[in-house]
Amino acid sequence: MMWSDVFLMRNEVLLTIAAFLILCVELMVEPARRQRISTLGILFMAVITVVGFMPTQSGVLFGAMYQTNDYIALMKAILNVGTLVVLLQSVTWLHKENNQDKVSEYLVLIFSTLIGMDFMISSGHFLMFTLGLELATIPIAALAAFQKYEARSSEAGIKMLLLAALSSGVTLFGLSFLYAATPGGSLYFADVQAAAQPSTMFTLGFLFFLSGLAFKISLVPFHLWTADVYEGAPINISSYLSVISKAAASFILVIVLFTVFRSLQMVWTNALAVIAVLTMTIGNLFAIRQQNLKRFLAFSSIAQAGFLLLGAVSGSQLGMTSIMYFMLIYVFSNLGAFGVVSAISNQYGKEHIDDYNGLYRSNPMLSLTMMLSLFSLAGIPPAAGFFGKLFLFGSIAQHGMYTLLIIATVNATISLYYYLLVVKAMFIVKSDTPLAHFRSDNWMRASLVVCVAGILVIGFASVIFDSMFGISIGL
Amino acid sequence: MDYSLSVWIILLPFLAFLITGLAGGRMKAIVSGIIGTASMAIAFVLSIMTAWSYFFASTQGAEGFAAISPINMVWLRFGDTLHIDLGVMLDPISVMMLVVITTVSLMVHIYSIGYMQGESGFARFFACLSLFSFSMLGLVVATNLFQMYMFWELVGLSSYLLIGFYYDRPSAVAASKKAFIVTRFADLGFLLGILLLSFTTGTFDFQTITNPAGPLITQPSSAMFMGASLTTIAVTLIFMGGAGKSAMFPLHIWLPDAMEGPTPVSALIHAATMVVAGVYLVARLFPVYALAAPSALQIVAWVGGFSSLFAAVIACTQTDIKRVLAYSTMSQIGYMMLALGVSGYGGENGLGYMASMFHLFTHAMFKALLFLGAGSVIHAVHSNEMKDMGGLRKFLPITHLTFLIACLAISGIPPFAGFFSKDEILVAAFQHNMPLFVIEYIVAGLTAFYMFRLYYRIFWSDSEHSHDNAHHTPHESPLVMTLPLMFLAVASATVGFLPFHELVTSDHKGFEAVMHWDLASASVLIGVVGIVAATVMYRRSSTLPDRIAEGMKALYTAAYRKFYIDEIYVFVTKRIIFNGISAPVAWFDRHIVDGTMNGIAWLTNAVSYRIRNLQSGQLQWYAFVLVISVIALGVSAFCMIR
Amino acid sequence: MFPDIPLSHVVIVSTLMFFIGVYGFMTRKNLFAILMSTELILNAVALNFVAFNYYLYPDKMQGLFFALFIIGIAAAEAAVAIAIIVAIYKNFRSVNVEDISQMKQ
Amino acid sequence: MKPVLFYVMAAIILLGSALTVSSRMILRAAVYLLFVLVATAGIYFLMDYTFLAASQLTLYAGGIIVLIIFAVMLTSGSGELQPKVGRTKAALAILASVAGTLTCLASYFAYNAFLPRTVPTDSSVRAIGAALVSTGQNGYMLPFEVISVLLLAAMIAAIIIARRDAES
Amino acid sequence: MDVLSLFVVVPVLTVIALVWARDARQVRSIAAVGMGVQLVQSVILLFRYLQLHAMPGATELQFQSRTLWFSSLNISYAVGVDGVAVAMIMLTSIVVFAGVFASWEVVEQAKEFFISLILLATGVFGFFISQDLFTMFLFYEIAVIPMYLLIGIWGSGPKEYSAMKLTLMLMGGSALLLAGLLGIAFSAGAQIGHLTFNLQEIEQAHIPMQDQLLFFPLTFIGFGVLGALFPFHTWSPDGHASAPTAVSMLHAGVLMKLGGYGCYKVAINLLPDAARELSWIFIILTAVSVIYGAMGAIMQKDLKYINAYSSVSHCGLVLFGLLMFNKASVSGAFLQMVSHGLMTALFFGLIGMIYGRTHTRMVDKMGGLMKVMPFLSVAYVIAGMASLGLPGLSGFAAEMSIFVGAFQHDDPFHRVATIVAVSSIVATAVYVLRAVAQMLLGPVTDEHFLQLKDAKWQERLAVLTLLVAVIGMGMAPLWLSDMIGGSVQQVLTKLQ
Repeated sequence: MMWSDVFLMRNEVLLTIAAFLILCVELMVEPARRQRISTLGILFMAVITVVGFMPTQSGVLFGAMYQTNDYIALMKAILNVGTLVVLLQSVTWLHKENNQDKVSEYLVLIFSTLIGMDFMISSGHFLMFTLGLELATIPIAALAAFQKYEARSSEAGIKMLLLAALSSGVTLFGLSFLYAATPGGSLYFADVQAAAQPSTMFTLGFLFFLSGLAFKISLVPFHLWTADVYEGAPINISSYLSVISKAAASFILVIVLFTVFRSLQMVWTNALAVIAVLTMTIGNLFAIRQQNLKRFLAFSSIAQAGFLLLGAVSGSQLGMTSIMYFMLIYVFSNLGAFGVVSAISNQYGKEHIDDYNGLYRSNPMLSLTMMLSLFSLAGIPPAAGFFGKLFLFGSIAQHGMYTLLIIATVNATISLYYYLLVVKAMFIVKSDTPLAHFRSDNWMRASLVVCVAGILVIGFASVIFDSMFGISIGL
Repeated sequence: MDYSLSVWIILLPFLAFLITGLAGGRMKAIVSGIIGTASMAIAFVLSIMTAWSYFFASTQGAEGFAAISPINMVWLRFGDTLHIDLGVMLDPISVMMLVVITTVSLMVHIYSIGYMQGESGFARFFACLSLFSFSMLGLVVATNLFQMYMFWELVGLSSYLLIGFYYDRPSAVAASKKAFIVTRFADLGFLLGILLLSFTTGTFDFQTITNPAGPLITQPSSAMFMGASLTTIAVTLIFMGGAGKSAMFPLHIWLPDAMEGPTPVSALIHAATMVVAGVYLVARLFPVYALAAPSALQIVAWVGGFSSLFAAVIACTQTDIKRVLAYSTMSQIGYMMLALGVSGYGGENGLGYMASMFHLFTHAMFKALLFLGAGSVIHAVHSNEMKDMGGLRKFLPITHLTFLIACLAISGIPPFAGFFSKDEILVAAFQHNMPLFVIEYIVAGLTAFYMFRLYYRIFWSDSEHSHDNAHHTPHESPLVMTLPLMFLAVASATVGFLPFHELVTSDHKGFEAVMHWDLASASVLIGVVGIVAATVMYRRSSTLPDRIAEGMKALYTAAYRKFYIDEIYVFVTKRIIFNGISAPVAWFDRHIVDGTMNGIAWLTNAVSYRIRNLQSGQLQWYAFVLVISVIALGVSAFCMIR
Repeated sequence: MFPDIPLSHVVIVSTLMFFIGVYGFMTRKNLFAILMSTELILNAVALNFVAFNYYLYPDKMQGLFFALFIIGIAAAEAAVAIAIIVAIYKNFRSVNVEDISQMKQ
Repeated sequence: MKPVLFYVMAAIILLGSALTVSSRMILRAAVYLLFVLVATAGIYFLMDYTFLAASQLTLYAGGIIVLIIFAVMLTSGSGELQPKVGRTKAALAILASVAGTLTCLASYFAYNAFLPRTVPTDSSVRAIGAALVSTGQNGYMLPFEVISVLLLAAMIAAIIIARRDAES
Repeated sequence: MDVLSLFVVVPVLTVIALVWARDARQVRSIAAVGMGVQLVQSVILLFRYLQLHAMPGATELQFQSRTLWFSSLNISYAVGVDGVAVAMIMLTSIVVFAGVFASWEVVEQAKEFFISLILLATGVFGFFISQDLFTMFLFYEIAVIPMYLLIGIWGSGPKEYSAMKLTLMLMGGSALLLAGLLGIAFSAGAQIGHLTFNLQEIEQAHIPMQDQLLFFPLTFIGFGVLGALFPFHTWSPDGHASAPTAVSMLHAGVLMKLGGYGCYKVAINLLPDAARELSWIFIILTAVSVIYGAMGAIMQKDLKYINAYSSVSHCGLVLFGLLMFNKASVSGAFLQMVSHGLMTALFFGLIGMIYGRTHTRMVDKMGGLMKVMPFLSVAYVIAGMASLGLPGLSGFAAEMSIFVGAFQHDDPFHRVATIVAVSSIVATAVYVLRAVAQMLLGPVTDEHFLQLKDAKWQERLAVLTLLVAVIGMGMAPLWLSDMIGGSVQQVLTKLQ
């Protein structure tokens, strides 16, 4: 193995090293100073993020078990950025009394899930995909149950874990059928792609497999775990789940659809179109009624996934670009929103929408950040979400699926309604006892600044989109 | 000669309006009055000069008096030929109207300086008066239909503003509103008529439209609608506009109420000038009516005839002196309309046309005089009601005398002006339409009757308690008010001798008018009968009128109540339009249209609420949904592949 | 075994096992029982892989390796699941899945 | 002999599975599960996949089942009867399962493009071992590493959740 | 940087300056200066445009500039103005300028208020200068969304409900619109071989009829919602009733014009075949809406509702005029936009000022205000007269252009529809005069009113600005009409 090969796997390798280093450091420092490890973790993550953006080449390693190229590298870079932001936002929470002796475990689990996601995206074989998926799931379930003295946290953990197990069971069952129906008996992506035909067994296997990803992206009707888990899990885990985990799964979904299963386009275009409509609609309908902001953001992220799917449905280069672009924006927007919720929850333990009444008066910057993030999620300019959504819609328009396009745009309007509810609470509703002014710590502030900057810049800086377009593929 | 100065006839009042309107509040009240009057005086002089040079100083070509446009500029362009121009067109009727308007307006201005003295809105009054003069002058010199429509609207506005001059008086406010809306309704017809006419001719220009050799008249449009040609419909609709402005039945209801305005205003706008705009409009388009749409002209004739009778009957029963005059105005305008309606085009045939214009001219003089006289009376007794008057001849000698002259004029007693013009109308009617002649003949008698009823009730028929509520002994008005009375009295007495048949004719060419002595004497006779009847009944206060009224109770009550037309209007507007259309529309909008929109939101919420249990929190339910969905996906795959 | 027993018989067995597991997942109240159901499911999948490998593509061992790794995954999953269930037991004093539904709608 | 053995195993598997999901005694269910796993291992043996069978026995049967049994005993009175399943729930579950079974089998039977069996390759422990550390085509070194990370992560995860905190 | 971008840059700079403002005084001074500059530069633009346009061989579109933005999708920041856009920009800057002065007394969160207000204005200006579908939509959305906060925070009455309703209905419209716009871009792109969002390039493409028939309703309704197209107008009464003064002014005066402008610039201009084919549906709707709005206004008691319904009627007329595909009527529609923008802004401004004094907007609770506040009352009467189309004020030229133009159609259907629309002039007179009579005239009904003061200087300034514009346009409409008419000609030839 050459150094250049290692460089191709830099994300995974560095993350593994970081995880081990953290474990080692944990052993060496005395318990009182273990808090500091969070700084170390952030530092590692920052380095990895920077390295992740370094130019790279395409390559295939381990006899095609592992593959990478420009867009895969970019996807990983997006995941890195998101994770970095999540880590920044976690510091306050990690330093709380209950958690401070679990800092390194937290970091290691986060890193290992990120490794799993990276492998998942980079996989060249369904086995690698499966392992990546599991690695990206099982530790997160544990993270969801991180606050073990809280019933809700445990509940979130078990719901996630068991349903994930069921889902991966279904996925694997599908893969076994795929295996059977792939002449040649090879589950390397390239081999499957070469052998794929829309036969009954192959299609069934494919759809079972798809359901596993759908579960991970929380597409309706495989989304039911999402809200409960987000609500019960620690906020930063929810944000990690809603952004990074979802993004990773969406990326691999696009990759397999556009490469391995491209000959099944007829099947998945229709299936995904239906799922996209369901996801947007159901996500919106549930989000309307939510009072708990975490739960609210959960449904909102479900709906967002529905929009995301449009890019996949289109099957075009524009579609893939839009997915990456949208995800990049979504990382900042959703983490911006989650960051604010997290800051307030850390400070006051309040997550109800009514608690936000009159927030603008007492905490203007937080409110503005929240508003900007929500506008970005809703697709309102000048927030970047506008661009992201518009390009996604554009990919569908390019594909000529106008009915779907109209349903999607109408759903975008419905989503605006509930985003505005939060804005209303913060800016319009008067409250006698708004949450008092407070300063969140510098990590959190830094993360929010990053998010706001991202939201404001990504849309207008067309170079981002254009360069993504340059490396994307279509059917 | 160069007529470019004539533009100033129109512009001067406008300038006066701007000055008094914008700065009126900051100057001494009398100054604004003087500005208005001075500008009007100059305009008067200019129009007299214009008229002199147009009628008498210029040589008349073979085509008669040619129309002259010293200025005409495009104001708004719709297309190549369709454009609204603003300009001045001088032809016999417009020049005549210039004279009428500036004369009466000047008199009214002068009169108002006295009449309005001490009113808080003095400057405003003069501003509006100037605005009105401007608009009315602009209307008569219009070179095209649309210019006319524009100024038509503006006179409506000034009328609105002046009727509602005492804006803190609810009745005045209501009257002004009514006047505006009713005329607006009529203007709808006018506008539609213009649109229709412009559609068939492709132009608004009067000269093109009314050219007897032009395409509209020589090639009548073949397009028919409900059995009438488009041209007929168009000019009928235009007549609707004229009828509204000229208070023809059934659009007359605003006119009596309009008497809420200050009396000089009634004299100027609602007697002499604005209300004859409808007549002027028909006259303006007369070639079209006469040559291309004779059936429309029939309508004009009958509406005019009926209105004149209708109004005359009502006038006999009214007790508010201004209302009597208002109905009288309506009746007289009916005369003019009728005259137009029974007229033909060209030469002798156009006698009705000439008579109509002649009557317009004379009527302006004596009706303005009547109103100003009435104003003088009201000024003296502070009441409009006949019961508060009587025997005023002693106190108001000048007013009395001038009023008498006017009454004689309107009753068609020679040698006063009305005699000549009315006689021509009767002749025209007699020649062309016997039934209408009969009506008009009766109306002539009625006119004399109610005018002298009015005259006697004001100046004679002393009753001992008639001045009880007066604050002081009535006294004659100041010179500034009586001077116009005298001037107009002289005019009323003399203008009948003007050779109208040589000047203002349907084809702009003079013709030889013949005096029909038989008809003339008959008309004088009926006038005298009317006067005598009035003298018998009203010279002294007696119970005779009451007894007669008792005798024809139904008719009297109906006439007194103005034949319930107002009630019908109220019913139509309140019940049918407001409550029958508007309220349902408002309800529909709030509940159905908006309800649908809200309903969509409600539905979304309801669905959201209904499906909440999908998220039951039960892990195994989630698992079930997951599995079922996977299976459904699988099954659908089968369907897709097959 | 090949060719005495047709592949379909194995597939029937594994499919039945799989869906029995699914049934158990959906009906069992005890969290451990549910966990066991997932083990059934994963076991069925592994059997499937192995059977296909054996009957169709014995020239490569991909199915077999898949099964091998599935066993590993099952182990990892079970370990974490058991840890969480224990935590649940501490918090809820119950391992009945129907009690674990604080969060809903 | 082999066919009979297979059907016996199959019978054990199906019966054991059914009992696992229906037994009202949780520990018994665990034992039935053990039977199923062992029987599966038996089928692997029949296919001559001995390494796999061994792994199945040690990891699954030996590891996981024991773990479950311990945990069961740790948390609840292992002897208590599980409550009965609600009718609706059972009906729905049966519906889903039957439908699923039928769909899957239908798709399997509808597929008739299986190629003839290829020539078996070496499936000895040695060969498997070699493949597990091979980085080439059909080498499983990378997955092997990944699953080690997975297991490590799972371990850490299990520890942080299960361990007793210092202060509490 | 090109000249036109200044129209976006200046407001943005104003907003940035506002962020640093310290107190309400500074805030409004900055806003006033910013919008004053904007007004001045739009006047300059106007003259410069007329000058350039008068040159031989000049194109309708001036000050063009195009910068590639998203190169992969060929989206560019393209600007340029034709006569129509110049008129709209002029209108916008006048109304915004007046709006700033009308909201002089906003003290509560003044900074936020003006920032939102000017952001809104930025969107509007951007929209009018855009020559690219993408930026057009971008600015459109920017213009719409601050409305929510403006009504929600500074509004009155059921402001939260109204704000939400307005925002959602408008965004619902923009959802359809977005679908249509994307459809147009991609469908046209398929025709000309490369994707483009540039309006001029799309104009060259012949979008297949089948697609046009889908996109036309989408875009027309999408923009129409903002243009108060019946039956999608119901956000308007509630929204206007709840909105603060300046917001109503801007919204009715300018924002609603985006709807009409968009209908023309996108729906009709880019989809001429479908426009021809489907116009009859919308002609019916708009003709109905003209008379319906007027009828609805008659029974209203709340001044803002009266004006909102009147806006429905007038904006219906705008769309009606646009759909007549005739030079006079289309330029009349734009005149009507300008006219309605000015007078409705004037109306809402006055209503706000009156409400600020009497604390009621109910017509029947007021009376005799003419005596108490003559300036405001006279201005109100003038606005009312403009509304009912009195010659010499802005409404007349506009309405007459529409009517005359529409009536020149050979097709009787169009003429009948025109007659329906024309008949609204009576109903308009009724509701305007009813309100005037009730509220301003007659005796003073409430002695508390006698204490009220007439307009302050800033209010006078706001009102006078608009009055001058209304009267100026009413007196001399020709240059404006010609400027607009020249620009619409090009579009109309496609529709023949």
